[in-house]
Amino acid sequence: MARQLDPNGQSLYARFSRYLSEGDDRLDQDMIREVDAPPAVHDPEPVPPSAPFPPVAEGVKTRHTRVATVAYQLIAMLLTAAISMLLIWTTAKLPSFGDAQNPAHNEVARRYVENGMDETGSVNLVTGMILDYRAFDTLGESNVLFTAACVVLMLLRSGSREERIEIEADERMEDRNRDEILQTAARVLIPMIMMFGCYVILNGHLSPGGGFSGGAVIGAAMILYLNAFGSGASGRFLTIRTFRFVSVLALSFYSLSKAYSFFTGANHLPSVFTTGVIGNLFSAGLIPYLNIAVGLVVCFTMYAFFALFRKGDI
Amino acid sequence: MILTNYAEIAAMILFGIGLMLLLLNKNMIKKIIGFSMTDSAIFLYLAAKGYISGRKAPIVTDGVTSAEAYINPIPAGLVLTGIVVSVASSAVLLALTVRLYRKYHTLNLDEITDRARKGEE
Amino acid sequence: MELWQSLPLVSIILPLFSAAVMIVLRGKGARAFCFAVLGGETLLSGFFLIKIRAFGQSYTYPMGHYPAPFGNEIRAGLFEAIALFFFMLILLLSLAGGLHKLEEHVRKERMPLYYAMILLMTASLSAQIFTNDLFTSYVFVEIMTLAAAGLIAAHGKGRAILASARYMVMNMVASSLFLLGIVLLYDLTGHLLMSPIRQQVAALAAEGQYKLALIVVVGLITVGLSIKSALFPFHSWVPDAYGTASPASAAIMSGLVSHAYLFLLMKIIYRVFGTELFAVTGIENVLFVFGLAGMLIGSIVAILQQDLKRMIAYSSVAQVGYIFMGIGLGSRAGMLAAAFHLLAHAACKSMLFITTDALIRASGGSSDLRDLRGAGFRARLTAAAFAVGSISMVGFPFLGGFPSKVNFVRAVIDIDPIHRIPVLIFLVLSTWLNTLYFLRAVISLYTMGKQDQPRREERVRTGIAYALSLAGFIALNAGLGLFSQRIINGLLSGLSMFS
Amino acid sequence: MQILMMILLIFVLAGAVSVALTRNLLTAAVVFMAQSLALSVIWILLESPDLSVTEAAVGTGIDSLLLFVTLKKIREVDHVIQSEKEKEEARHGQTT
Repeated sequence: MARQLDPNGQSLYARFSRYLSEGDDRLDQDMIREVDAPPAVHDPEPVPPSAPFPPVAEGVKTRHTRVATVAYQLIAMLLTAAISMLLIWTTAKLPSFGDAQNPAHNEVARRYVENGMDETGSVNLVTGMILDYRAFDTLGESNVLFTAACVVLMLLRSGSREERIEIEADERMEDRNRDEILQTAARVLIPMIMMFGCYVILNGHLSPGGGFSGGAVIGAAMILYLNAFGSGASGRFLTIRTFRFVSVLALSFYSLSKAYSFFTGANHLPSVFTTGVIGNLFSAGLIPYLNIAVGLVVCFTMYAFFALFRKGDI
Repeated sequence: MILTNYAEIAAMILFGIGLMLLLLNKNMIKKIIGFSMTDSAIFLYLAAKGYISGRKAPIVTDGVTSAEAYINPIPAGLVLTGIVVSVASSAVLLALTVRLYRKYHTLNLDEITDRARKGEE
Repeated sequence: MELWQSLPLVSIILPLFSAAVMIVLRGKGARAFCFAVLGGETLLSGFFLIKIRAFGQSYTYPMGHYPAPFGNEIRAGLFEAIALFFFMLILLLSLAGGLHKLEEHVRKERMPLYYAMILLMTASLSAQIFTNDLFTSYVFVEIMTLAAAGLIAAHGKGRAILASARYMVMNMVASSLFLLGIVLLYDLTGHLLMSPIRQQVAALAAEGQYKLALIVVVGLITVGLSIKSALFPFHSWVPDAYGTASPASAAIMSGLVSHAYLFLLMKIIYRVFGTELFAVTGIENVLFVFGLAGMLIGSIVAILQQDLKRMIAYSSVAQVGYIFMGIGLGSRAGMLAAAFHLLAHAACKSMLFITTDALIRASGGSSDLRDLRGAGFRARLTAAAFAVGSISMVGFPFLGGFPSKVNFVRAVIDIDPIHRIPVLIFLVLSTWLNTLYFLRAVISLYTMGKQDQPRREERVRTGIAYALSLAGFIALNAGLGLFSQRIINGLLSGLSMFS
Repeated sequence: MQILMMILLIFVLAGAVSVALTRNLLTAAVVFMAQSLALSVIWILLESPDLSVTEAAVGTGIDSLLLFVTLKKIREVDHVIQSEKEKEEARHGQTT
């Protein structure tokens, strides 16, 4: 620790350690106020929070910007009105709702329905289509989620050690005033939600649902756990390390297995994964494993979003 | 045509409202809700196009695999992918809003631009 | 299906896999791994270019066990191979060049995330170049938009976050319009793959059904992609995004992101609508007019700029106007001129953004054009690179810009005067305006005011990677200029097998 | 089926208009959540259960949750600015 611990120092770290030792109540007020607005330390030129910007008086805006904003709004309003009128007019003339002769229900859809179950092995034709016929989109899909996780991690994860310590302090504050109702409800609900989520993921190819919805359900359960029992409890397992480990594992498995199935498909080689007995749990070739991989990516990313927004660190 | 396509027309009205919210409103949170609404409108339109009246959901029940029994599965697949794309983009937009608010203490995008320009000089 | 033919698949899956692995690495290992993957990808695309040139025609590579209309597929031809090779080269050079400033702006533990976003952008770039399916292109367009927003916001400064937010808002509107266009097209034709859609659209246009819907679809997709590639009326996010991002991000954004969307638009026009439908719907003339307007107004506003980075940003709006004008001509020669200018502009613009790093340091940290005086002596190689970039953009022979201007003129010679006269006038006007603001900057680089004499000897320290990347950029621009005829022949044969 | 569909669509459109008109962000977020729920029921009517599970879990669950967390974060920074102002007035009050 380069910084020696000056006991009566004003730095937050010192005051936090003093708080731990003496539990001085007046300090609590100070802690909450300061911690709540973490100064944007990691910005190269931090704007001191104690000097908030004076609100820009209406008069200060030059005539030029005021005219520009009014013009912009007028054009934007006209543009959106024109676009939506045009779209409503075209939709009215498009093939009508729900009749079987629409051009969209052509031989491609017929093939997906008729021999979807035999070729992909999945009873739920939508999952079969997503993870086998048009698997390239879904590969792109989980990488959209991964990109969003990277961007949010880069934006919201507090950088320096002091900040993390401040946020730990903030968490300790909130841990103390956990309310009983949420905790008891969570103790009953979370196992149910987790079970339902696992069911939806594992039975993705047999009943409605699949990797995305099941992952989101489990993500919601993890968020409820974080809310109910605070980050101390959820920090034991759900940390940045597990997030990294799980998303690396799931995403690399996903892209490698899909690369394998694309390569074998293109060169007409027989792929190792056969459809197996239709209806079993692990029957539709790669689909259940892909569902699990996508489920893991989705649930940890959704939890990471919430944790990063709430306390700046997973 | 108007009477049969009521779901699609409602989707397009929702698209118009969402686009207007996204472009006209200056508050960042309103823009994000507007953006999510535009995406939901497009997915409502797409799923409505996949629907065939009198047919069931595309899950093979008791071995019936004739095409006349199920609706078109492709739009359902596309919308499934689309919903997660729209959540990912809203998460990034919300993260940017939090960072902007922490620095400029306002949600109004024009005010932020003024403060950024004033802060720079 | 020979082994080399699955190189496009590798060029998509490799960056995706290594981006996933990247967030576990840390510090030096992350950087080495990122450059290894990018270098390997560039070599692969170079090798693929040689192979496809010998192969002579484009082929489709089914992604999965099911043939064309049922499964997904990617399609590779000579034009795609040339574009991928150039974009990978530019990406590698700009990342190497901007690395020094990057480590200053981005905190150490966030660098692996930055590299992950660069790799995801590479994957979405190669996917957009090779994909033969509309919805896949939408998904990878989304990846590129989110990664680009991350690159802008990586700077961490307040203004960069604001620029990223404005960029995201504009691009979300564009993505919704693009997605709506795809959905309407799916509703009309029932297919998502480009070639089956083409037959259905041709049949519909022949029967004269859904005429209004087809125009709306073409309009939506074109407007969506032109907002994303910063065409003139929708370019409000460009100066903020390129101006405040760190040089490496600005170079990659201006050199690759807007050009990948342009490439996708060209592919959709060729493969989905077909040039005749594109002409019939009249959207072509709209692009032509906006292109011309962009050329002129982009250059005029660039002259008024005081800030070096914003000047280059507005000049990239003007050059994108050139490309859209080329597309708007509608003829094969017009598309060829647009394709060549796409490559020339990408190479030159990334170099200019990378040079801003040392030039700003040489002029005492201020990016104001007036303080640039005498920086040419303090940062020799950077100023030389800036000079090469500027005169290439202006159209000096032996460099990238000159053959592309010749292409535009050649494209316009044999077509009807309604298009020919405005193009020639605007070409002359825009080139004249380009010389105004570019040569003004170059001249001020090398003039020494009296008060700057003492600072003559101070040299600005630039790393080896920076010098190497600038040398590579200069070689690339010179190569574009000298071997332009071979590249043009390659592009011509590429375009012929493109549709 | 048609009537229920029309009612839900009208509810979604009414929600959209109310989000556009309301000034309070919290009601906008809550109405957005309700819209997602109505949309998830619409997917069932359109015979695509996959979408309704996903929309319920992702649209109502995660999307609105992120909105609420962002609003909470913004309330906290607001609360800091109020306490700043009070301290300044207090100090100003003492000095005069």
